[in-house]
Amino acid sequence: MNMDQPLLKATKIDKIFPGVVALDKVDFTLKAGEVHALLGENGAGKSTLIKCLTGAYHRDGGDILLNGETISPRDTLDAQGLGIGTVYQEVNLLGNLTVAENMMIGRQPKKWGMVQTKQMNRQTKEILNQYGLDIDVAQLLSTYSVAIQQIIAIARAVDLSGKVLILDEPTASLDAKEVQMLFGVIRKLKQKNIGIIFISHFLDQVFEISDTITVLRNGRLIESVTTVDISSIDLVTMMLGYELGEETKLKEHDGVERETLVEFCNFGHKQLIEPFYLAIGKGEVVGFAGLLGSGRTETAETLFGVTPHDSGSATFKNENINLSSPRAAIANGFGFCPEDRKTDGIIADLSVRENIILALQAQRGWANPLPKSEQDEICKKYIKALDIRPTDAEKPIRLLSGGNQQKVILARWLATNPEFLILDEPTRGIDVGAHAEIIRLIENLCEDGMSLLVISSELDELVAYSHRIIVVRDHEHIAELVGSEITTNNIVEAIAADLNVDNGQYELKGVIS
Amino acid sequence: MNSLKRYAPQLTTLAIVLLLNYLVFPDFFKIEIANGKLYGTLIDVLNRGAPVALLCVGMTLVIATKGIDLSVGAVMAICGAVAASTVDSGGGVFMALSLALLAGLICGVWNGLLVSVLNIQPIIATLILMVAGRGIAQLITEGAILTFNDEGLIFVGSGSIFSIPMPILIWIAVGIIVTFIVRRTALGMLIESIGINQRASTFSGVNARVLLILVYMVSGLCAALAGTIAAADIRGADANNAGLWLELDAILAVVVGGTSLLGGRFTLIGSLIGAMIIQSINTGILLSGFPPEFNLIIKAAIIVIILVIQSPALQSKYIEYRDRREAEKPPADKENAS
Amino acid sequence: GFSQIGSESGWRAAETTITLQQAKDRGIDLKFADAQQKQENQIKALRSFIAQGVDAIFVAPVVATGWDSVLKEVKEAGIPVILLDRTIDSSDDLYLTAVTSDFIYEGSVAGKWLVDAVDGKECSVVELQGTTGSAPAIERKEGFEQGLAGSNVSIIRSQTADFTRTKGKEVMESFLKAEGGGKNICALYAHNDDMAVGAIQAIKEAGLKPGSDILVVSIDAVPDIFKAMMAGEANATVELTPNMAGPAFDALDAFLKDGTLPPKWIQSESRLYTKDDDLQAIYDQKKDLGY
Amino acid sequence: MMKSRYLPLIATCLIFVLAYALCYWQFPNMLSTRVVGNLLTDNAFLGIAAVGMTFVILSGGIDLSIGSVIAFTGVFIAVVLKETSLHPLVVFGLVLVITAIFGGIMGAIIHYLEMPPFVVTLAGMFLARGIAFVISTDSVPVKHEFYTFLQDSFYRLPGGGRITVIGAAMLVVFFVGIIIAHRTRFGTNVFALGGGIPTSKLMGVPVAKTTIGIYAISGFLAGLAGITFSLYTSAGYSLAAVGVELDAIAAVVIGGALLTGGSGFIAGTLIGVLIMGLIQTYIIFDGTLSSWWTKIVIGILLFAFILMQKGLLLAASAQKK
Ligand SMILES: Nc1ncnc2c1ncn2[C@@H]1O[C@H](COP(=O)(O)OP(=O)(O)OP(=O)(O)O)[C@@H](O)[C@H]1O
Ligand SMILES: Nc1ncnc2c1ncn2[C@@H]1O[C@H](COP(=O)(O)OP(=O)(O)OP(=O)(O)O)[C@@H](O)[C@H]1O
Ligand SMILES: [Mg+2]
Ligand SMILES: [Mg+2]
Repeated sequence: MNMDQPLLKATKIDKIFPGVVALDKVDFTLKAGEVHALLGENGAGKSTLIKCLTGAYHRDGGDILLNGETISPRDTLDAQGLGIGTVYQEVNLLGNLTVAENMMIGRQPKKWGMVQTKQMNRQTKEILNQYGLDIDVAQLLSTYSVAIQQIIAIARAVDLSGKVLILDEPTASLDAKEVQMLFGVIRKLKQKNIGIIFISHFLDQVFEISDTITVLRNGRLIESVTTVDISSIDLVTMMLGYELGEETKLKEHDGVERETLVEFCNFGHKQLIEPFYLAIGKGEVVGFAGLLGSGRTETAETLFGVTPHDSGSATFKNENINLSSPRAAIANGFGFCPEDRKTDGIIADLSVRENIILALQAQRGWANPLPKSEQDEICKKYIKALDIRPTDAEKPIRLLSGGNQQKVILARWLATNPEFLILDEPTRGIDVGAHAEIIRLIENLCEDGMSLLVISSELDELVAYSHRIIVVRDHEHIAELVGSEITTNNIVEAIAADLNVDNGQYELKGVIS
Repeated sequence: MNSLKRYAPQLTTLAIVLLLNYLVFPDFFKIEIANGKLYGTLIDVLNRGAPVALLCVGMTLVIATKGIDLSVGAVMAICGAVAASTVDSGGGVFMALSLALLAGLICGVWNGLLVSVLNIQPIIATLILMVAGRGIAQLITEGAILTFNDEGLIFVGSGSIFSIPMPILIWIAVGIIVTFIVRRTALGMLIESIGINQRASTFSGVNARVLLILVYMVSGLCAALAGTIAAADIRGADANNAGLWLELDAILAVVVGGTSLLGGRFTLIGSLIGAMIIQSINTGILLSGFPPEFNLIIKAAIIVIILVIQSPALQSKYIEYRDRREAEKPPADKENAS
Repeated sequence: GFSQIGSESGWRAAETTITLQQAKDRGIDLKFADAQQKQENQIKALRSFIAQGVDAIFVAPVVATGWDSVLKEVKEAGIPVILLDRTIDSSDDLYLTAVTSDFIYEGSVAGKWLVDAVDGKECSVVELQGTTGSAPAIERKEGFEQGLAGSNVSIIRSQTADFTRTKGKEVMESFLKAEGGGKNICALYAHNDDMAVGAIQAIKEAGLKPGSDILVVSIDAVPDIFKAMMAGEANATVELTPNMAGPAFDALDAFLKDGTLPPKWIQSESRLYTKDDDLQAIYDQKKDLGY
Repeated sequence: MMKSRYLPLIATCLIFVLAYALCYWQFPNMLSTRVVGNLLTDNAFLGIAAVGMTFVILSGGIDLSIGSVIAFTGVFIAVVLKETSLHPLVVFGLVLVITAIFGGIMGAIIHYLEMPPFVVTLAGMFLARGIAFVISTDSVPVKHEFYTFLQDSFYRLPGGGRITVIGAAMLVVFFVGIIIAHRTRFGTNVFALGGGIPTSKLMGVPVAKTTIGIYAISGFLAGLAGITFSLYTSAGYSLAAVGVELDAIAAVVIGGALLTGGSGFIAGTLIGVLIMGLIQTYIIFDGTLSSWWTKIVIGILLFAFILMQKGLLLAASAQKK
């Protein structure tokens, strides 16, 4: 085999969806032992390209060569057989199977036709141990958090990839520690001469791990460059097609006394979160930081009445309020943009318009429909403000790219004009351009007097807009940082404090360098 | 125009089935006025299709929420029995109608509570009433056919206004009213959102519990109307047979009408067309003069054909094919131009 | 123990009522099991009766076949069995006796009546069959055809209406349309009265006179058909008596007392009623039997 | 440690034992070996068909055709045995092949034409019964010494109860079903489909093969249930087994499976079938219910079982807290 020959070569890939040309004659080349980053805005066609490569979609044109031989995977099973392992953007595992079954499905060890469950569980455990995950693999997958599922999906794909590993936004729900661990795995695979396609909106990660970068825009190939040859500014310009204005500047922490809007006293839930005290002022942004599984999402869900609190009470503008269900919370001017958009956020078959107005309409009651003109106006406003693409509000939301779906959910809550908005990982899967937009939006919202509680694993982002940061660990609020204390370093220290693990593991590769 | 396009598969199917009927029975489209009433096979289709059409209306909403209502046939029997026994014991037609509707409403609330509050899977929740309901109906009539002679109630089944038989008027009116309510308010969208993703809908503040009860109530009401019509039609409440297996016809009609059993997007008009397709098949079989042993095979064959025509897989293949042809055209034009 | 088919019609309800009534009058403790039209449930019921140790078993079999093994078990348990209303295909040492009518005979009575009524004229008959595959539907059809044999009367259309009024009406409507608005039809034969009652309404709604424009003959003799006959809308019905239990209990008593073996088949009467009978009296007598 | 996954199964078992105890308390006769033997024999065909239904429901589908397939099988066997001199075993083999193919075709239509199982199998239901009608509307008795032999071979329990061939066959089918569902790759694939077909596709589950396989199994087992039924009644009758599909669905769901697919147990279905049988037996033992009260009481008992199940599950999850 010729060593210079590319491992995977795709030429002139076309993919047309009704009304959208998702890929327009895209060329892509992956060498063995290379980490190839695939970049582009939301909806640029990244996920579509890899789905065409793995046979999840039938491409409308173009050729794919693996090791110089034409391949045409009919389905993902075919691709797996060819040694292509993939992690798709939305975690695509089965919650109703055990972790081990998810890991080994289709290749379970068997003896006389019978699956050897013990052996399967042991193998899975061994594999996951390499990722620092020590969990009960005989439990159903759905009992674990998105982040853990993400790691399992990665482990599975790595295990399947004899030649090529494709990772579509694998780091979107991981925190710094897991990201480093993943990169460790990727480096090992590189040495084994496996080609890796890596999609991410985190440019720092891209610069850290990738050798080559390919940029897509509007379904077209813009350029392929080696990573060392490009600066992040140029890269962003290449992705967006225009220059991104001023990077979001760090907020000067004002120290203004704010009147308290909501106050939670001794609020908690027996299994999910230790009782805590939390007061949020009008126009204040409170950030929640913590590691995976630390209980941030649980806190948010308790606040919003998804899992009603079983201790403590809450006041809103000094009046006692009932938070026993999402409806009750919404009635009190709350809003909640959940973390897992696939299961908790989007209503897949409804149009973008309907998804945007859903919460507002539910609030008004069914008998009081929002006039169509008003609906259109709201949609137009948010599609523009959040740069949702495509701009056709009548498209079912499931046809949108992941990042754009996230924006629609955000729009849903902004449309209700809540006084207190909880955002759980609001920027997950959102591209640099929109990222900046959203951070600006958050700032504007709180200037307009909306109070925000933001959960995010991106510490620099939290640092950028939070007035106050609560650090959560082991389902307990352990620290609070105010004003000038808010720096990534302090957060990391708070998280790691009196954890007697070697500190190196928790080192963060933070800000864009 | 747009909506015509939307119902194209259903309308095509209906046309094909009607054409088949015409082939086996050339007088199929003949309509005249006899006894001050429209009279003809086509009218029979509309008239006999009334119970299924009515059931369809409620069933569509239930299916849109990812549910299913197997109890409608039994509810029909209950409500027919209630109406009959009301007039039998001296109540007037209005009394009979209101009590029947009330009975239907109660049945619907019961189903709704089981599904939404007790969280029992719809198919089983409604299976309970499907089994017990017929018993309740028989309890009311004591197993016999409860006949009556109340002109008012009979009018509901076989009377006519402006020469149009009452059942036709009723189902069309119910269809229009429910469509109007559902589409002119936000009800339709909220129901769909529950059916597609109940969890996300609740997160957005949709009151899934109340809406679920509501759709089962509508289904109960529709079944009550259907049951009353069925009883009025034969001037007697036949607790044993009224609405027997009609739930399957109704579900079939909903699916043929283009609403997915997986919940979500629904179309009432499609379902009503579906009901007429099913009834046309039934009537056509009766007209054809084949021996009855073949009824089921004919029905099965036609359903398979319909479903193949409407198959989403084949449709998307067709669309792909059409798009590709269209996509290929412009370059050809360009070549011509250059 | 009494294993009843179910309660699919008014006639069946009347049979149940009368059987229970008879048992009560005779001071017998009767265990009643409704099989919901399913043979498997009847077999289950029989097995349970054995397990409970009843003294005798009545069965109204859903279908003629498939009783051998369970009846063998019953026999081994030493319990006498009496069949009501329908016979079965098993060897006759498995049961004490069968109290039934003869569906074929009923059909032929109806057929002969029609032949006499039209008196040699040509006559096209439409037939409403019972549930496809059920024994009465098959045999009443066969019997009727025997009754017509050699006459000018012929069946032009035959379709199932499931023994129900609704279907009777619906199917008759389409018969009327298919046969030139009913002009070609001279008589209607229905396998049971319920379908006939439904069909009569259809005929009236089509602007014809049932009973004169179209003759109506059916089977069962339920009260409602007498009403129709009094109104001149139906012409004849053949009785299927719901009192199968009376003779059955008589036979059983005799057997249990001194071992008298009854004949293997006790045929119940299949009487023909026409307008010449005292319809009102029969109606009054029947109307409270739970039809 | 007890896995929470098995809770529904445990709850169902508990309820069954509880209910049986209640029945015994009211009618001491209910605990005789006769009743136990009958429970197995009488529900054998339902049980066998319900195993197939469990596979279908686990995969998120539904099969409405099984009742009709049972009827078709019975008629087919009876008529073939009457008209030819083939040995019953040969005919059994033949009919099983036919029903498995019939199921497989339905599976193929469901998969390739992306049509809802409910409707496809509804058409299958009409078709199978229609064919049975066309073969023979009469009920056809089977008189073959092999049948007598099978019917007469049973294991006699002390107390007069019998474990018949068909009762034993049901237990075997359940055993094999449990192995296939929980112990083979195919079984895992079935659960995977129930978890979501698009996701399964992306994970490389052979969706087409599995779907066709599932419905073929269901058809095959419906055929086997038909054979059982024909042994049970020594006859073939085109109106037999009407509505068995609903009983089977109820049994599967009472057994703890979710109709949305992806979760459930074959063993649970066995308990579900026995619970359905118990309800029947209880009503017959009672023997005072009129036709209509029979239906109402069945409904009430069904409701009570489901309620108890819910209650137990709720109590168990509260306990965990
Ligand atoms: N099944 C589909 N039908 C129609 N249009 C689709 C479909 N899937 C994707 N699209 C469209 O194709 C385009 C490319 O989508 P894709 O998911 O590949 O974007 P992406 O680059 O992965 O974006 P993101 O960063 O947000 O994940 C988008 O405009 C999207 O709306
Ligand atoms: N590494 C782990 N090992 C075992 N269990 C874990 C682990 N990480 C998370 N969990 C469990 O998963 C549950 C949900 O975690 P989840 O990730 O939703 O929490 P979180 O703080 O909201 O994190 P994030 O929002 O970053 O995903 C936690 O209650 C925890 O018990
Ligand atoms: Mg993407
Ligand atoms: Mg979280």
